[in-house]
Formats: sequence, structure tokens, C-alpha cells
Amino acid sequence: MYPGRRKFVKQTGGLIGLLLAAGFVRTEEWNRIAFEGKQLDDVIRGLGGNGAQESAEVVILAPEIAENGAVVPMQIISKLNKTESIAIVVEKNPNPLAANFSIPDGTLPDIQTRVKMAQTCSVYALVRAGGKFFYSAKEIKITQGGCGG
Amino acid sequence: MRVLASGLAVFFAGAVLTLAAADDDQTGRAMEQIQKYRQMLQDGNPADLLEMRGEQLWVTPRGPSRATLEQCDFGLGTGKLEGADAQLPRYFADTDQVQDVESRLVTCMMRLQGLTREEATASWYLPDSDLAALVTFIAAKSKGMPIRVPTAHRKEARMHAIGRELFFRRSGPLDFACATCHSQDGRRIRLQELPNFLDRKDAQASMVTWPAYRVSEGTVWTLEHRVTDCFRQMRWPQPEYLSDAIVALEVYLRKQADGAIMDAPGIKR
Amino acid sequence: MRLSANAIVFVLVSASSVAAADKAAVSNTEATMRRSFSTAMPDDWKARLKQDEVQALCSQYRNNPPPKITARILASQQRTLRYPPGGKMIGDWREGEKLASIGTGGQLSAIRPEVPGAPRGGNCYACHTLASSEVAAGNLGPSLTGFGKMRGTSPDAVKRTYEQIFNVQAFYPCSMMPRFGHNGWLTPEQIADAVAFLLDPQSPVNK
Amino acid sequence: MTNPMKIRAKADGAVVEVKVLMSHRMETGLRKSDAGDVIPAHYIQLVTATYGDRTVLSAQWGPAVSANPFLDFKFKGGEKGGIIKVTWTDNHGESRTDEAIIN
Repeated sequence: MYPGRRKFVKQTGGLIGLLLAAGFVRTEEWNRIAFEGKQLDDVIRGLGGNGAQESAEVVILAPEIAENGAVVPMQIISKLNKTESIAIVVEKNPNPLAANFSIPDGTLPDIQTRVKMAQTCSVYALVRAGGKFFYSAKEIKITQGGCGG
Repeated sequence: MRVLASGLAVFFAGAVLTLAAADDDQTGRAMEQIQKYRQMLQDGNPADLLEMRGEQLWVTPRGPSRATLEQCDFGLGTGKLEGADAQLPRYFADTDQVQDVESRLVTCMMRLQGLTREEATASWYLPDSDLAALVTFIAAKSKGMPIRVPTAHRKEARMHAIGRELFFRRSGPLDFACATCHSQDGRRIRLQELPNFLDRKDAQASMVTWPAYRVSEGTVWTLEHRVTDCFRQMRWPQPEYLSDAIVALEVYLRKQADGAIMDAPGIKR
Repeated sequence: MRLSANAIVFVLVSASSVAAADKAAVSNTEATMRRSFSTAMPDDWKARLKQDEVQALCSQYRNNPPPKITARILASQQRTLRYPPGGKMIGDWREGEKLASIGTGGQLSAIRPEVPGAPRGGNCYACHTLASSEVAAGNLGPSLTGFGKMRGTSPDAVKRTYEQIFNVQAFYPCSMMPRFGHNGWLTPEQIADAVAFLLDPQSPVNK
Repeated sequence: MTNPMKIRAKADGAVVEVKVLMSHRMETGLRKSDAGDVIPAHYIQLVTATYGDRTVLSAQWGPAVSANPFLDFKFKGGEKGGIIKVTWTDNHGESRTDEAIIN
């Protein structure tokens, strides 16, 4: 599995310390529990919530069909007030949480990135706003392209 | 009896048409979504990262001679890269050979940097290899320039003729040739559109975007890599890197795309 | 009159010089092929580069052979047809459906060796629409959706379908489709399964 | 060894749009090499973007972010000529910072 946090700190303490001093890195720790969750609910709990409400104010812009599961582009926009974070959760990946973005004041709740999808399934955009969790879902088909081998 | 038979034929034909139309609808919608997918990838091509590394490698002294590649001649004069790739492959008098960009690069790595052929080519196919980085950098220097593959020299003309012959050459346990998949309009393997290299527009659209970042591979493939992998898919053995069979096919394919404006590196499935 | 006679002579001369040029190109191509692959390859790898008569003719005529050659290929390929032991030419459509989706098997590559144990399939979906539920179907070949609805499962329909998959060129010389049985890519039993996938009323191809 | 990022930052009125490409394999730890060995997980876990002393984005990533990650975000209050800095840190503890001028 992933190297533990302790090993992580030991290897790079000096570097991280320098970066911290320079103000480049926040003192946050990688959220192992959320990233190792196997279900959407595990992920929500890992991110500090209990349950989420479906909301049309969370928008997923993505193609319905991806030519390759290794790179699935998507844009997530939250129209909810006080959006604090945006997470991308891929239902049928071995570890569904792909990414979690913290949105500080002054940054738009509008993120584009690309994720891997192991197979056709739903993608959830999970937004924390005003301390509560909201989500919307979109099914994305992964096609088998090319010669098949 | 005859009337009945032809009536039946019409009935069957009608059934086929309906099915075909339903298939087209579904496929058309799928293709639309795939276009959207590709559109979203256009801005932010990771090949740009390899291009940056290629630029660095170009000016870094390497090999036993501790020399850079800046004196390499790609056919337009020593060190001149602008537009050079758009005119490759071509004949080089100093090697008495028709060479593509990769073959020429290896010549320079050997002559300028003192590397052996084995050292220069050992990792050509590995993700983000030095060769792929350099080829990406060199190709990007032809952005906006038209493809003009020369065929005036006897050896160039010969390679062109061989490339055309190879394009149609069927063999192996699946009876495949390049032409099997690439000689008709509007064809697909599954949902993957296939360029028809007998058609100028298709050949142009395909050729101007090699080398390309392949999202399925997570790295840039050169045109040699692409052709080599087509051989694998045809269930042929693997050709030697930089071999004449590959270069001849490149001459033919890029000649088919004559005049198209280079836009490499591209991004493809 | 005189003019047209000249024209005929001209056509004859140019046709023969084109043929000579073709011959030179072909022999150049074969020489190029020989020096473009490692001589250290195993013999069964080398064998895949050697053309049989049909492959050579179809290459030469760009898959559009003249009538005489067409007849020659038809005759030679008809003689290649072989049948499963026991003569059962229609098998299990479920197995056939699996074969239709498998695009792996039989790849030779030093830089990308095949995953050990990768199954060998017919990869029918690469080129044909079959079950209409599969969106990702290619179109190099015709749509085969509903193939069995029109043909039924009479012994003639089964035999004809089997033979065409076994060696398509026994019917359509220089077809783009692989000669799956003749080339030993699929076994007669596997071809029988593919026949079932196409013809069986229970197969999703006919639903 | 790490390779440079490609960062583009463009001011459009009050909003600065930042586009970042990072050079990273983003190995999941689930893939096998041709020889059949598991390729160890190697992926970016933390990403931070700063404008002056202000953090304009921070993110935590798992191995499901695509290889050679692309990121696009927008913030208010940035000015032409200002500098945007992006730092990533991966699960091996490797880290890299690059910067770009807003134009």
C-alpha cells in the first residue's frame, strides 16, 4: 500500500519544512481514510460528513462517452453559496475518491481535471458548502477503442 | 412466384435498412459524445511537457563527446529546425540513405555525441524516452508549416514506391495489410475512426498530428512507434527500429498528406 | 483509324511497362521487408511475413482481382474448407459472443510482449455490428444484426455461414476479412460457436 | 528526478484562469509490468497554488487522477504581471514547485 505518513515525513521532513517556512505547503495531511473508502458513504464520512443531499446546483460537465478510461476530462461547477470543497468520486474505481479540492475565499467553485475510470459507472461530484454535503451524479461510458488488443 | 420472391426480397431489404438506421442513430450519438471528449482534451496536451524536456535535451552536452545536438542537420542546414520535420523523410547524402526524423536524430547522436547506435536507440519505445522527447520538440518546430516530402531523388522515389507497395501488402495469420483498415472512407474499428490514407484529407488530418500524446498510453508516441504497433496488431513480427520498411511507409503516408499544415504534437486516443 | 491504332499500341506499351515497374516495386518491397526484420527471429515469426499465393495476388491487384484471378482464388480456396469432427457446425452462441469481443491473442512484439495466457478471439465487434446492445461496434464489415432472422438455422444456412467464416475467400476473393479457419486462427469448434452467435434465435444478434 | 510543470495564467477582467500540466506517471499500484511484477504506486497527493502569500487552491489527490495531470481553476483578485506558484508533493515525498507570470 501507500507509504505511511511517518515514512513520508522522515524522507522529506527537511524539504517539507523548508517549503512550509516558505509558505508553499499548508500543514494539511493527506486524507488516507477518505481515499481508502470503498463506497460513496465511506468517502463522505472520511471527508467529515454524514450523508449528502442531491443537488441540481452541482454541475458535472463531461462527455457521456469516454474514448479511453485512462483520461476522462471533467469540469465541476458548484452554484451553492459558501462552497468549501469539491470532490470527484468514481463509483466503481477500486478507491472511488479521485480528488478533493479545497476552495478558499476568492477562488471560483469551478474546477477542471482528468481522472481514470476503471469501467463504465457513475461519477459523483461531492460538494461541501456551509458545512453540509451535496452531490450530483453522471454516468460516463467507457468504450473499448482501437484494435482491442 | 416470382412476384412473391421479389416481394420478400424487398421485405428483407426493408428490415435491414431499418436496423441500419437504428444503428446509425445510436452510433451517431456516441460519436458526438466522443467528439466532445476529444474537444475537452485539446487544451492541455501533456505532450507539451515532453516537448519542453526535448528542448532541454537538445542543448544539453551528452555522450562521450559531451556535445549537444545543436549542430544536427535535418535537411535544411546545420541546426535549422524550423520546418525541417515537415520535409522528412528525405535523402541525406552523408549517409546515402532516406531517413525519417528518428533515424536522422540517431545519426546525429552517433556522430555528434559519440554514442553507439545501441546506446542511442536502447530505450526509444519506453514512456517519455529521450528520443520521443527530442522528436516531439523537433516536430513542434514545424508547427504551421506545410508537409512537403521530397521524392525527386532516385532513392526517395524508390522508397515512396516501396511504401505504397507495403501499404497493400497482405500477410500473416489475419491476412492483413495497412490497406485492410485504411483504404475506405468513414470506417471504424469499434468506435475508433480510421483514416483512409488513399484520401488526401484523411491522410492530412492524421499525419499533421504525429508525434502525439496517446491517452491510452499516457505518453507520446512517434510515428515509428505508431507504425510498429500497427504491425503488432496485424500480428506481424516487430520490425527493426529505423528500418527501411517503416521509413518507406512513412514516405508514402506523408506524401499522401502533402501540403497539410503541421500541428504536432497532437493528442489522440 | 490510324490514330486509334497508335493509341492501342501506346496503351499496350504503357501497360507492359507499368507491369514491369510493378514487378520491380514488388521485388524491391520484398527485399526491403527482408532487411527490416531481425534475422534472429524464430522461424514461426518469419513465416508470418511470407505471403501465400492468395495474399500475394490480392496485394498485387489491390484487392480487386480481374475475373480470371477471381476464378482461380475461388477454386483454390473452396478446396481448403474443413469441418469440425462429427460435422457439428453450430455450437454455443454464448461462447461465440465471447469470441466476438476478444481482440487479443497471437501478438508478436519484443517491446510489448503479449500478456501470458491472453485468450485468442475473433474480435468480430472490431468490424461488425452484432448484438444491437453493443454500441462500440466497428463498420469495416457489414452490420450482422439480425443475421439469423433472415437465414434461419437450416443445414444449408449453417453450413454456408460456417464455411464463410472458415475461409471467406472461398466466396469473396480478396475480401478484407481474415480466413479464420484456413489460417488456423480459430478452431472449427470456435467457428461453430461463432455460427451459433450469428444464427441461434436465442442469440442477442437476433433479439 | 522531477520535470517542470507547464503553467499558464491569464487575467480576464477580475478573474485569473490558471491551467497547469504536471509531469507525473501517477501510478496506481494496481498495474503490472510486462514481466508480471506489480508497479509500485507513485502519485501526487498534495497540490497547492499560491498567489503572493495567499493560497488560491489546495487539493488532495489519489492515484485515480490521470497521468500527467491537468488542472484548470479560476480565482479573483489576481493581476497581470503577478506570479502564481504551484507545488505538488507525491507519495514518495518528492516535491516540485514551478511558477508563471499572469498575463
